[in-house]
Amino acid sequence: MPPDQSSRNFDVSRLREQHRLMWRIRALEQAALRGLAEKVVLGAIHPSIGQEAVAAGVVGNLRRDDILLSTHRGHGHTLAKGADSEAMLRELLGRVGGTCGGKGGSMHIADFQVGMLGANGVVGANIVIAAGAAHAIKLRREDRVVCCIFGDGAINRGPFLEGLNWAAVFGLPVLFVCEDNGFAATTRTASMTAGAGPATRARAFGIVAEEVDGNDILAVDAAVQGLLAQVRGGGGPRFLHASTYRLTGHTGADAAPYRPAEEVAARRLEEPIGRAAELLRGAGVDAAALAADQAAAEAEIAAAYEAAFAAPYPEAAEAFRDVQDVGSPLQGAF
Amino acid sequence: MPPDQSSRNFDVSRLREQHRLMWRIRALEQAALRGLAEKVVLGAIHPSIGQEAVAAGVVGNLRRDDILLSTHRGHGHTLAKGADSEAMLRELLGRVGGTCGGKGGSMHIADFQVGMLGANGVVGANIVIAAGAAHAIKLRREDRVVCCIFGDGAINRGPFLEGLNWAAVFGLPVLFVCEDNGFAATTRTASMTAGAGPATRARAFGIVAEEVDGNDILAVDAAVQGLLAQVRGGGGPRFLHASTYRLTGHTGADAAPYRPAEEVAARRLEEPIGRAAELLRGAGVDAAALAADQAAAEAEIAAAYEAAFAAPYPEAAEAFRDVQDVGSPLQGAF
Amino acid sequence: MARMTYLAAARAALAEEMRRDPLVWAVGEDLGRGGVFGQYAGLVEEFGPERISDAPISEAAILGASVGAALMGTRPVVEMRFSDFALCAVDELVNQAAKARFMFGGQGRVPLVVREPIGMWRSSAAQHSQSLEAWYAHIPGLVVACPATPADNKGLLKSAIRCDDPVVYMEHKNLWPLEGEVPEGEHLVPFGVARRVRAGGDVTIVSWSQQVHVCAEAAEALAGEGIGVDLIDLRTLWPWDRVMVLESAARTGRLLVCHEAVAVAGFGAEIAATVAEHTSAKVRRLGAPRAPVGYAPPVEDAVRVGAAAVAATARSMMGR
Amino acid sequence: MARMTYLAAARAALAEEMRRDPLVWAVGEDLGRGGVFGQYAGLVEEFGPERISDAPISEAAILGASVGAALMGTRPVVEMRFSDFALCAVDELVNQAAKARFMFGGQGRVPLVVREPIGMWRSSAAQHSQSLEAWYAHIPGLVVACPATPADNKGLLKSAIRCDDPVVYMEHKNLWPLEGEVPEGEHLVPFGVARRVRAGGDVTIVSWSQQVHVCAEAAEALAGEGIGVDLIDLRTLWPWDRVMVLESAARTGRLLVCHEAVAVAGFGAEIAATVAEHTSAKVRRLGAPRAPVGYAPPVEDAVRVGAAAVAATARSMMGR
Ligand SMILES: Cc1ncc(C[n+]2csc(CCOP(=O)(O)OP(=O)(O)O)c2C)c(N)n1
Ligand SMILES: Cc1ncc(C[n+]2csc(CCOP(=O)(O)OP(=O)(O)O)c2C)c(N)n1
Ligand SMILES: [Mg+2]
Ligand SMILES: [Mg+2]
Repeated sequence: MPPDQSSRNFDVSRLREQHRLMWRIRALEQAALRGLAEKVVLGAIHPSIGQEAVAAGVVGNLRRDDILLSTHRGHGHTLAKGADSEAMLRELLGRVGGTCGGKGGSMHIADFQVGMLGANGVVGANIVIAAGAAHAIKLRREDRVVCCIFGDGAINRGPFLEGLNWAAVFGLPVLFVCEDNGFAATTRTASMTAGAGPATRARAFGIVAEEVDGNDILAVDAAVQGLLAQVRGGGGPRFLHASTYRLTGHTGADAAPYRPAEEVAARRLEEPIGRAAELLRGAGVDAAALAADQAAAEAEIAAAYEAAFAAPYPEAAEAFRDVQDVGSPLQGAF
Repeated sequence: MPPDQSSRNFDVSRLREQHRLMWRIRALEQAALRGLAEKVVLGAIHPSIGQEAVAAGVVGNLRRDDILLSTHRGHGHTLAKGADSEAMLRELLGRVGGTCGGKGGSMHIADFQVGMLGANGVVGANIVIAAGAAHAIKLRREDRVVCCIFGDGAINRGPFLEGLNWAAVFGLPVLFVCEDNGFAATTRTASMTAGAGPATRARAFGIVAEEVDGNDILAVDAAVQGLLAQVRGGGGPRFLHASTYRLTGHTGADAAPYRPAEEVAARRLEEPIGRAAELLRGAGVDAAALAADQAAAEAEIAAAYEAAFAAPYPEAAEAFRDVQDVGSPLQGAF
Repeated sequence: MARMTYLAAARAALAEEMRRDPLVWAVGEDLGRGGVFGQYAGLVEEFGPERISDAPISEAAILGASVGAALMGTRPVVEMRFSDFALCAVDELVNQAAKARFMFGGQGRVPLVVREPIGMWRSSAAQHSQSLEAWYAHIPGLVVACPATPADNKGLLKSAIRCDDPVVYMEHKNLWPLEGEVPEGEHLVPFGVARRVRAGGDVTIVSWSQQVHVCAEAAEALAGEGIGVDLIDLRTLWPWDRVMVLESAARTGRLLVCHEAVAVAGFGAEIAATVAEHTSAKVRRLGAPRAPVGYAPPVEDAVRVGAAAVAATARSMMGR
Repeated sequence: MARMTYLAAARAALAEEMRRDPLVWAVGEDLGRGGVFGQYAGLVEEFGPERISDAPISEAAILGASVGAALMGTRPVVEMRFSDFALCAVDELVNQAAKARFMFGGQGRVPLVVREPIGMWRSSAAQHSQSLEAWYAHIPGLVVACPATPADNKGLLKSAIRCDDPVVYMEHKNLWPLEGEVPEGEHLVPFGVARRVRAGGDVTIVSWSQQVHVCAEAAEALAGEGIGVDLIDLRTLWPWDRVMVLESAARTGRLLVCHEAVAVAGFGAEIAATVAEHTSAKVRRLGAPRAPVGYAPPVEDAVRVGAAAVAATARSMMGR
């Protein structure tokens, strides 16, 4: 049940921007799912539909030179960090001009130019990498920060412990964000997770942790602003637990029969874009303006999708490029 | 500073037994160090001198059919579980009749007959194995329990998280014991460990955890009795953090120059055998009886050492036995 | 005999063994909903959630706990989902499972089956496509099985579950839907006995897993050209059937080993080297370039060893 | 030239590179007290605890964090203590470090040196004695170096630190005290260029790491019998010097590859297979049995490949 919104104070233009960003994310993922259905996208797609407020609220607060590490469910984070939607769709379609030249696909999407250091196909692996990116920032006396987003399932992997302990011991500038959508693939994460949850685990490492309704963009935004200020201030790592809900299946191919339709229907009422729209309407933004946000997002993505679709595949020789400097990948093969 | 002992109530004969056991452990390790100095023991030895109250107080409470998993610093635990001192010394000397036939040595000492399922050369690896042993006990509806002892350094490895979460999620009968001697090899563990310590980390998994002075055998004994009763009662995992001090270097070869002599001298005053002796003297046990405990232990171990020393090495063909049932280890070699 | 898929054959094998032996249980992420490929579909209904157990995303614990549970006399079947994720549990497999029996002087056994689906599967990219069977063949204490057919996926999995050694059991993701005849009931394929897919006198081709089918296609084409291929499906890499391979290579005078894995330091090198040491046969290997697997189809396809390359190599070995 | 140990040579290499490039730093357990073998002794005094950094017992984080730090432009030298413990960080090395550059389409590099001391060291038993260099040679993206001499331990380590690829750098624990002449200052040994230890025309012996010295002993004995050994120290397994090995094997007509690691699926198979594919030389391999390393000296020694076995094999290849 969303809280009563009527009395909340917020910056309308900021929320309007977030509203647009969330629509762009949703449109992008809907396009990816369409590509999947039409067998144009060939690899797995893990949509974050319903979770857009985490991407917009967390990543929207990062500077361009800040660093982001994400997961297999990272389209929203990546777009929010400033990646180009067309380059992203080219990557998902495995085309020339994709952020990774078509060699990574959805699970390895990355855009170093905007500080997005990679999704990851291995759950939890990004946590230690993020700690290390922050370690480099500290060694180089830079003032930027790292943000590492992972799922609720990732907190059961060893690197969660090792990465959080590392960041705390070395006092590193990193904001850890557990984007808790209730599921780890087909499993209700709570059934396989002991204790009081991600924030409690983080606090056991002496890391200040907050919990937030991850479908409430204002709440996420406010929490992240506060935590990031502490991280930027040299306070060491901080932790945010954002609760949300995955409205789709685990992948585009998962119909998610393991959960009742009523549950999904109920949670759909709390999805973040609608809640943001309601706040904006309450603040006097008219329905046409909100619809225009959606339409603009969909137009952008439709054009990006068409361009991506029209782009060629990389040539086969790309298979042997950027492997490594030393030694030929073709030695001894074929 | 040890607490005032004068007003404590305890079972004198039980403490006397523990006093004997602690002397046996110390004598065994002194023999191992002698073997090392004389180049009779060839592998590394990690002595637990000064930590004997953990072995005696924890493991002394296990039934023979309970299961124990230990570490590289596991001689005391193993002896306390009921392994034969001569078979242990044969193992340390790499001889026939060793608990592992001379093939494991100190770091892999194990005695399945008494439920000792192995030391481990990999820090923290025993934690997940212990969870699994307890898992089997649960699946088989047996009433025994598992005890897993590890060091303070091990709580920074991923398997600590994964093993504790696992045990808690599945409600398994395991007592985890963090034997905290302040050091991980040459490193003060506190310098590389974030947060409020092992018990706090355990509680983050919803596991009931206690903290105890690990040099106080009565305290260890009492805490373990309480926790083990809960584990046996089906309460799921429990956790004990026992603080002690490593009086020797990390290995027999480590002179430990990284810590001040005064620190060691001060901590030596708190070593557990002396404290137990003081309690016993206070309860009227005379000095001669206490000296006899030590002498008996030393005599047992001296005889065991001589027998081990006299025993032959295993034959070379042992290298190819007990590798696996399927396939010959010699195929393709030499 | 029944016609069924590679996937269904494995499921049948597991179900049969679980019925036969109450100490067999399976554990892994999502097993209660059938597992990531549906290999476990329906099993929780029959055996309950204790024996078809879900797991947290804790590969080290899944494998490490299974080592403990195996030492305690149960027989865990461990699902690693993608062999790539098994890299999160290598200490547990290599330092613990494989060595426990030896280190402890034979006091314990680790009867454990680690299922690690391998191989390329359209656009799965670098972290979901690896075939690392050569690694496990190198590790004392481990058995390595790589079934290529539905019948073998039943018979080898049953043997693996009954084996007292830890078995790395590598199913190929592309083979799940492959149909074939599968013997009903007690069908055990022994380890170390290869399968002659087709007999021929000109070139010996040794392969395993999905690549066997690629080689069969090449052999068919070569047959049309009058080149007789002795095609051997190795089935298990440890132990491996040296007798059949050496006999065949000595007879044909030509050995071609072909696998999907990277050629450099792949298991093909072991076979080629062994044959070169013991016969005067010509040897050749075909494997993937030493490059990660890419996402875009042409990039992915560039590292596949196709039937045309197999046939071309065989032809060139024949001097054609 | 200065006379120094294998250990001191590596320490000098690291210190020189750290002086040259402020982005080089080292991280691992106990480094502040010199590291487990003393390889880092004195360095924290010169470079401070940020650049000679201690670490918690968190192998996955040590390696994984270094991947992140390398992607961000620093050059971490990671100490894994024993190569066996590196098995606690295989995902980080194989799925992350090795693949990042390729997966991300060349956007980033992972200039990382992973020091993994290998090999048997008296009575260290199954979990502290492994030599798994073949594994890393099989993984696209990784460089693998196995220095055998003090000079190479300087020159290869310096090259590794300057390399933009992740390098698995395997020092042999038994070699730490070995003394030799080491060039002062800028001494870089390139990857993929083998070292001819001695020239001979009868048998080519290829080896690396500590086993080179065993083979040299055998070659000396063989020389006394009139058998000339062309002894090649491979130095790096990826890339490896095919040119020198193929030239030599073609010339002598006999190739013997010898390593301390398990023979089955060891890197010797790659070399033997390559030579068999490209020359008509006889090939033979010598490696350890497929058994874990035991603790008791006779059990441990039973899996060592000694000079006598090397000489005997060479003799038998000569028909003697
Ligand atoms: C180490 C590892 N184990 C298993 C998987 C398979 N897998 C991919 S996503 C996923 C669920 C992850 O759950 P969570 O961390 O909550 O992220 P979400 O998918 O909900 O965003 C699993 C098990 C994997 N990719 N990596
Ligand atoms: C995974 C792993 N990393 C490093 C080591 C090397 N090592 C052996 S003992 C030790 C210190 C362990 O500290 P702790 O857990 O506190 O146990 P203690 O030695 O104090 O009993 C280290 C780092 C190891 N054996 N395994
Ligand atoms: Mg989730
Ligand atoms: Mg300690």
